[in-house]
Amino acid sequence: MLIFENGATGRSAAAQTASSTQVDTHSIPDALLRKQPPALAEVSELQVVRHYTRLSRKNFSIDTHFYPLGSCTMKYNPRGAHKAASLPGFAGLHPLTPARHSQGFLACLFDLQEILREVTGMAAVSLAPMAGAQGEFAGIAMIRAYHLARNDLERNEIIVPTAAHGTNPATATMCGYKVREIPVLADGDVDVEALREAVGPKTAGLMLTNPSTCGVFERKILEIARIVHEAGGLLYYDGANLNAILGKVRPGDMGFDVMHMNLHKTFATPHGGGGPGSGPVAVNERLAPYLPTPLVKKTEAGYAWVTEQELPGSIGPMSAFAGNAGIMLRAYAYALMLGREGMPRVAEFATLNANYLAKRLVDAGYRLAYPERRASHEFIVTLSREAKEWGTTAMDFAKRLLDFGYHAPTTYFPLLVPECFLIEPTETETREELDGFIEAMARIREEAAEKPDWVKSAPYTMPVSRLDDVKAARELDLRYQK
Amino acid sequence: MLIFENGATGRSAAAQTASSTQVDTHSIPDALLRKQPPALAEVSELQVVRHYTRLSRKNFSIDTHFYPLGSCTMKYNPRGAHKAASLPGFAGLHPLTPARHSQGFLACLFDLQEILREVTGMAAVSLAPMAGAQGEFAGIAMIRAYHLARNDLERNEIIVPTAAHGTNPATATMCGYKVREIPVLADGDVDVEALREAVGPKTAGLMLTNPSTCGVFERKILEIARIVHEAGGLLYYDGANLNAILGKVRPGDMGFDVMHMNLHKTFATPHGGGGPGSGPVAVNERLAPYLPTPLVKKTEAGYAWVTEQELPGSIGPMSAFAGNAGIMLRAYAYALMLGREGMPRVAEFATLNANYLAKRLVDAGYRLAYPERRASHEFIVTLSREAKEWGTTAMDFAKRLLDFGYHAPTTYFPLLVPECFLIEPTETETREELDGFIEAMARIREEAAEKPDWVKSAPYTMPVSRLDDVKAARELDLRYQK
Amino acid sequence: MSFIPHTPEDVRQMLGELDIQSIDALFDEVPPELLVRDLPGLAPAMNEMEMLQHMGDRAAANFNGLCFMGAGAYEHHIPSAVWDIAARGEFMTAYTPYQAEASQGTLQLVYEYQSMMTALMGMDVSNASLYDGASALAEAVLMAVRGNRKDKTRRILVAGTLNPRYLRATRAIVEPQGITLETLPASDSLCLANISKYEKQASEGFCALVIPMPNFFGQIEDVHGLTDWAHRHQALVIGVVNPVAVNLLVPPGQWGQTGADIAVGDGQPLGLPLASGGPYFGFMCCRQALVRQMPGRLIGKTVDSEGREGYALTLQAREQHIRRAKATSNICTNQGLAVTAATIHMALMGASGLQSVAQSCFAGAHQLSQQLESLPDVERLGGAAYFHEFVIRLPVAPEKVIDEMVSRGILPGYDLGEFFPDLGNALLVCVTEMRSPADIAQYVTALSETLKNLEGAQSC
Amino acid sequence: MSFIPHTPEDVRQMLGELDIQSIDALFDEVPPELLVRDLPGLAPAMNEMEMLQHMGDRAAANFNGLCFMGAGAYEHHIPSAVWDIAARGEFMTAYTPYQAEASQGTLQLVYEYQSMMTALMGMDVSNASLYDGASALAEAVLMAVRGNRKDKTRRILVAGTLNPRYLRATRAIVEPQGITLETLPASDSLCLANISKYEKQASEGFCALVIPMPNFFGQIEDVHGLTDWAHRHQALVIGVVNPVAVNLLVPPGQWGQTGADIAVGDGQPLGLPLASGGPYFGFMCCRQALVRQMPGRLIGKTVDSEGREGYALTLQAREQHIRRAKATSNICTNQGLAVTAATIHMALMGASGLQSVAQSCFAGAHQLSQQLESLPDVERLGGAAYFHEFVIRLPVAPEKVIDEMVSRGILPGYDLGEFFPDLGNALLVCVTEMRSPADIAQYVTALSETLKNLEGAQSC
Ligand SMILES: Cc1ncc(COP(=O)(O)O)c(C=O)c1O
Ligand SMILES: Cc1ncc(COP(=O)(O)O)c(C=O)c1O
Repeated sequence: MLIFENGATGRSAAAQTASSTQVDTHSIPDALLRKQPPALAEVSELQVVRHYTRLSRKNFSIDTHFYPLGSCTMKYNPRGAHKAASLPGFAGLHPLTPARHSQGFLACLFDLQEILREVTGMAAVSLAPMAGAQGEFAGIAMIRAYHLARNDLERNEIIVPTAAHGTNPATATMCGYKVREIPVLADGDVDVEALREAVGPKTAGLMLTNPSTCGVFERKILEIARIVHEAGGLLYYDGANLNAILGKVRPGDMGFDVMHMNLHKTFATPHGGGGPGSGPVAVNERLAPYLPTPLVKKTEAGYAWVTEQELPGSIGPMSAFAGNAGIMLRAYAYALMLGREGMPRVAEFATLNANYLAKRLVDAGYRLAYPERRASHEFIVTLSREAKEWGTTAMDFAKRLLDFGYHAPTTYFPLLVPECFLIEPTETETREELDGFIEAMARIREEAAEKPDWVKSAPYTMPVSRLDDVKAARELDLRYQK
Repeated sequence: MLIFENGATGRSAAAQTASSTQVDTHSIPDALLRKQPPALAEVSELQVVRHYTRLSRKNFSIDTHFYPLGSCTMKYNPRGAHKAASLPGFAGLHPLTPARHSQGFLACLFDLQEILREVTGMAAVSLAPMAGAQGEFAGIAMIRAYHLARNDLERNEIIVPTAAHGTNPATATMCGYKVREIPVLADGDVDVEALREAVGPKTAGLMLTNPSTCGVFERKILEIARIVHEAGGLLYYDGANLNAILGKVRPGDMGFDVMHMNLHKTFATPHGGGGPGSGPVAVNERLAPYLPTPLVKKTEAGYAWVTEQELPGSIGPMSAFAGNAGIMLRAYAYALMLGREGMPRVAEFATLNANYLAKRLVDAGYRLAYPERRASHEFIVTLSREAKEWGTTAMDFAKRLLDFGYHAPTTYFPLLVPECFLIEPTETETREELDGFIEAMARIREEAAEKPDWVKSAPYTMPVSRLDDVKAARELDLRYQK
Repeated sequence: MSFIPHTPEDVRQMLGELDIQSIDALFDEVPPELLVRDLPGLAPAMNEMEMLQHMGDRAAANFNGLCFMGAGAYEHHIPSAVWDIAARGEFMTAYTPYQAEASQGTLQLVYEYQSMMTALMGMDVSNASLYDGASALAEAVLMAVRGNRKDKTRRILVAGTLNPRYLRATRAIVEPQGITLETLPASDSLCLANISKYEKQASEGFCALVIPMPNFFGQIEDVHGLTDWAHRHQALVIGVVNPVAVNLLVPPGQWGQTGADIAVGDGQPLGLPLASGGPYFGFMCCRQALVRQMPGRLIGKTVDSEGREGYALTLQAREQHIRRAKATSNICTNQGLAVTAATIHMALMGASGLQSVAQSCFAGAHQLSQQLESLPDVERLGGAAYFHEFVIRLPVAPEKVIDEMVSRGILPGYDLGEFFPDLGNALLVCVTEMRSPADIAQYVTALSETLKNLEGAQSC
Repeated sequence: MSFIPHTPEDVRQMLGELDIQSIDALFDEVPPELLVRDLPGLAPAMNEMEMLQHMGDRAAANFNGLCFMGAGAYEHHIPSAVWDIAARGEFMTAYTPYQAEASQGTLQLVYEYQSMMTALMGMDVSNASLYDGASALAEAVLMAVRGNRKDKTRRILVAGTLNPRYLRATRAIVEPQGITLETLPASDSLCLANISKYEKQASEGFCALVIPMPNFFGQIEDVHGLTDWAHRHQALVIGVVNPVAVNLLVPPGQWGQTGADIAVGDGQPLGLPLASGGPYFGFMCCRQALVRQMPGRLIGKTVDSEGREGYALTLQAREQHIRRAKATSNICTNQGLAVTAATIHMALMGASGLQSVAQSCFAGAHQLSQQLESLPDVERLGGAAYFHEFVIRLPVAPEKVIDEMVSRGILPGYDLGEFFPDLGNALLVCVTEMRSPADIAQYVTALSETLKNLEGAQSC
């Protein structure tokens, strides 16, 4: 039942309505006044509370379920970080409060910039981008600004491996670049020969994530960096997988010129059912002049915003204010709690969990896409055999997992592996939880063999069974109408 | 699975542990030191969050379900009141902070005292008692103190109607009184003749709630008051049902000498799965000298605690500090939001909902215990016919209701009505919600007629089916042991 | 406002169904002279915003600095997850779990609470909570009277080092039943003296002995000696225990040869904010033999009709809603939500976390007290070991010191003059893990300056 | 700390299963020279208590008084229920609802959000959110370029009264695609001038016109005239709308003869705290004809295999994860939780609540501006009607006034000198329903005293 269907004309959450004083609005021309109130729900406060409380219960979430969604780093989101960001001194602060009256907030941003600099091995950080994709945009826009500044005007291509996340090519397009794809080899590494052939005077840069979305560490990364740099291109690091190497390996050391981070992944801020995130960018010295504003600096007189005048090459701001401030505060709080020793432990245990899970799934009969490789913090299972033999696809396995109380791994990404599951357990899950998942996977495989139709019609225990996506797209219904 | 069963030796929510400095405790004699750590759960922070989040989802609650539990006033608990009480200036305040440094808090208590005075029609209020039962204790202790002060030493009986809540007789006993029960007539009113016979020189007082737990207004209340007073006894009002008459009828006007209120009922503070509550007492002039401490007064110099010296007759404090302060703050916030016009509306709409529900259930074939009477804010359905004809008891109906997504009404209370449902919808539920409940009740009645065994084995959709209470009591298992 | 969802159309239809013209008709059984016309003493309704602004102003009018006050309520760190989860609607807005099938969340949680509490106290049984520490002691006394079949005196001996507020409340609650409380005076060490001192009082017989641990002055009593002494006199032992201290100190189940019989206390230090005094909760544990004398709710583990594990209220025959006048107590509503928070708190802290808290408290208190002792004219009272509270004697009235320190953002402690004027200018000071070394240094500086100012003023 | 649950025994067993000796072995594919030994720039771990104390100190170092600043972010009352529910783990810690069956909560909620947003704006379609108002405008510009098939210029005309921060961000985002933004200068009235003034700029052709409502100075533009003008030039109209103001002002769907084509803005006033600038969310609505050009997620209603209603992501072929380089935008993660809060907020406020908020804002702003105009040397700029913000010219530099007022607990407004130095000592002042008559009076007093002090100081 929709909230609107709970409504009745004239009903309201009266405690939320201002004491009704008739206001004289005659200074506004009549034609510019609203004539009909919007058709919002007319409901009581209890109805609202009950409706959305009940709705929330139809979601899987970290707080309720193991959620091994590859590439998404669904780990524990510390409640303490949420509380810190919710302190009235932050939650009530207007973003345009002059810096001299918001020193506490600026200090946090500055410290976070420094922490991110340290863990990425880069020269400078801007927190401006509001999610990973915007971080990518900022990064590629900086590459563009760099080439333009050097009057290197022919470079109109961004190279991306076929395994790349969709945001990579989409970003390149948004920055006015053409996308050139290069293949990934059977062992999960980028095809270095293809790269060699692809690079040239048109190459603006290469976008790469390492470990890649194939769940393996790009072993030839130093060679790749050399190839791209020698061709005059720059190297972009998609930091979505930073959790795999946090405190163990640094993108700056691998030769990347620019990167973004997903604070909502590596730095454990909640995903919020789709957002918000935060996608800070880090750059080496070369690209520092182009960083997006705002930036915080530390001066004798205190913390201050870096002005546009100080950074004339900046690609500009990405939002009206300073980005998703509250997410930065949460990430900062999390980083404080990890500390120097805690950072590498993240990567270590994320990797341990992934490798353990991969090994045990193989024991249970599953096939890895890259069986010869170490898993990074995630790995790919391919269900093509199961699909061929029993007709049970990755989608079917995914839906059936829901019935066992586990969120499905990422399916059908990266696209190059058929019928794939990209599985990322994260470091905050216990071995017992992994064992439970393994057992469920084993059971489902048995079911698929014995009664494939049962698996193909799953799920059975969710609020709805499989939804008709075709109807959703064909008979577009995007809003409630009475 | 119990939280302990999630544990593993050496696991912990490390972010909650203080930086381990070895502390020198040699000043404490070795024999007085703890040798073995307690066997608490050893779990991670995510495990705790997930475990208790999941557990919470096994509860019915106001925020998720219609909860027409008679005598309990399960109405909407405003989130704003919760927020007000959680403000750092209240949540962080030490209870022994000198009054001159906690004026804001004292002002709230004083104002609440005044509001409660006004709505009860009494002369003075103490907020000290921590729930209804403790309010009853305070009230009866004041009656006792009153008689003792007058050297009226023979009065050792408290009269209670058979319909009274269990806390009434239990309280009388705790105050050292004998309990004398008087019957309730077929029309739901107290048997005034029996009362007349019962009263006498041994009568310390009568405990009554009006509207009674039979869900009807005690029509002869003025006569009852006269009878008790003439016999030298005092009249205690059990305020659990105040919601029925809030702002419409005042216990003080009815002739009661002393009463308690359940702030967690009438004043909408959350029940918390069993508590906390708050049970302020209100008294007329006669009993004011005996009020429990602490009390707040307003002076020229500000708000202050009334000292023991000022109130030498006080029955004393009921707790270490000032009672359930946070509940008082919530109730005060709620009272502010109701205001002068809002108070009587509570009683009016609680009564409207109850009468509507009663009428429609009768239409659906149910039988009221007091069919000739107006319902107050609650009413009794008796299922004795259903039990006799089909073998389906009130318990069976209650369990089956859960499957329909409705919490069961209070069952088997008051004890004098066989197979009873005491139903209290409260004023914050919509007509649509009531209609849904009525429909479910109608369906269940059909089921009971057609397939009684189905109803007798309900519920089917809860985390557990009916529990073995006998085993629970016989093979007592009150704690986890490895 | 009243949070009422009825539209005029709803009302019209509902009145129609009832065949009446107005809601007032529903009150026609009330004697008309009783109907109230208006409540002139009440103000018009505020909306939520106005209410919160008003409450915000009120909250801001309270002391809001560094707290070094204990005396029965202690400021500990509460992990953020505790109240985030306890305040979920499903916990916060449920009733007492009478319908077990629809309340397994609360029921299992309380079973876990009982398990944790017994582990902490080293006892056999825990109930599901009582109102607060003081009223829990009153219930313990009533329980001891019921439980000690060998005693006819209804006399309870109470350590004079018990929190005086506990004594007052207990007296108020148990005296109507003819029970007497008698205190054993403390020695100069701010602890009970050697047992031999109390033989006279014991010789008349007594039902139970109440022992605080640590006591009101923060001092650690000889619980072993006292327990064995009481047991020798065929009396029961009631321990009044701080649930954080017990992570460092011997738990009541291990006092003396056979342990205390009942342990009570206030659960506030386990995840409850100071909150102006509540809600907190009283915990109560006992030996197995006393379980049927327990007041309050008990949750038991059992199975459902399909053999699955489940939880339910049990031994309800002790309770008022079944046993009425013969119940073990009149308690009905308890402190459920506070227990919910405490359970989550204990799960998050674990034994190692609670132990480290206890150690920090101990260390911080000793740091501060040592520094204070070195101030001129400041003296520490009490001879025994202490946990996280201690008593200092000031050269001037504590009231003045408090006011001056408060103006410097510090609430320096509890003025013992209220109950113990004989101690002379005594202040009870508390340090928890929340007070950093910098806070402690700030206290020392503020106090020494304050004393200089005040003594200067006096000598003029 | 790292929130890692592994015990030494777990690690031992897991390594055993993998047949390796240490976790480091798992990193043996990494070129050894890349392995980091230490991160000396980082501090040791804090526990949660220490972190919260540190953050508490930082939070306390920010301005914390009465806020009269708007300029794109507005302090409104947020009903307490909003974040209590939005912060439930099930909403807060879920991912994007890719697995529809396990995400019906979020999916239905966003469908409701889309319904509310379209109702509020009078438009056909709403997406599920973009990052913020400014970046939403950038996406709207890109969408207009895709959607206006008749235009080849890639020129966008932008009202010079638009929030300059929106203009900057939009420029940064759209310029790499060769789109140019040109501003139509404002008249002295702080509104756009009569259309005729801009015919020259229009004559070269343009793709879309961006109209703010109210504009950055709080003034109400002639949206009807501007919309029809743009449409006459075959350009699309992009409205940049305040979602609270639109409860009083004509919604973009009803601008001119046929309504705006795209409406965007920042959803912050709908239940999001100021929060130092975010997370807020950008909303975007459009006409039905443009739906396939929409960036961002869309939730559609459909049925499951048993015919039950359900909700799912739809038209995903527009999005990067399907369409990759040809997607309508690169956006992936959006501002889901902010939308969750806004949806609950709108449900609680309802049309009547939002309207009363808009009215209070309007009334309060007019009250304050009238009182300020009567101060000597204070002048209000701008000729048109205004909503809840207005511009005053001060006799001294706003910076000094701000500092002085802040020391009196008031943030008096936004210094327009940053972007509009020509306006000369201009301050943009905002009043929402949160500012009571007493607050307004306090402002007036503080400002008049401040000016006296500063002018006195200057004249010395
Ligand atoms: C590999 C990769 N790159 C980029 C992104 C985009 O990040 P965001 O969703 O924060 O825009 C994601 C997120 O899903 C990702 O997994
Ligand atoms: C009629 C009646 N009296 C007294 C009480 C006792 O109140 P409390 O539970 O707050 O102690 C109740 C509560 O259940 C009740 O319904």
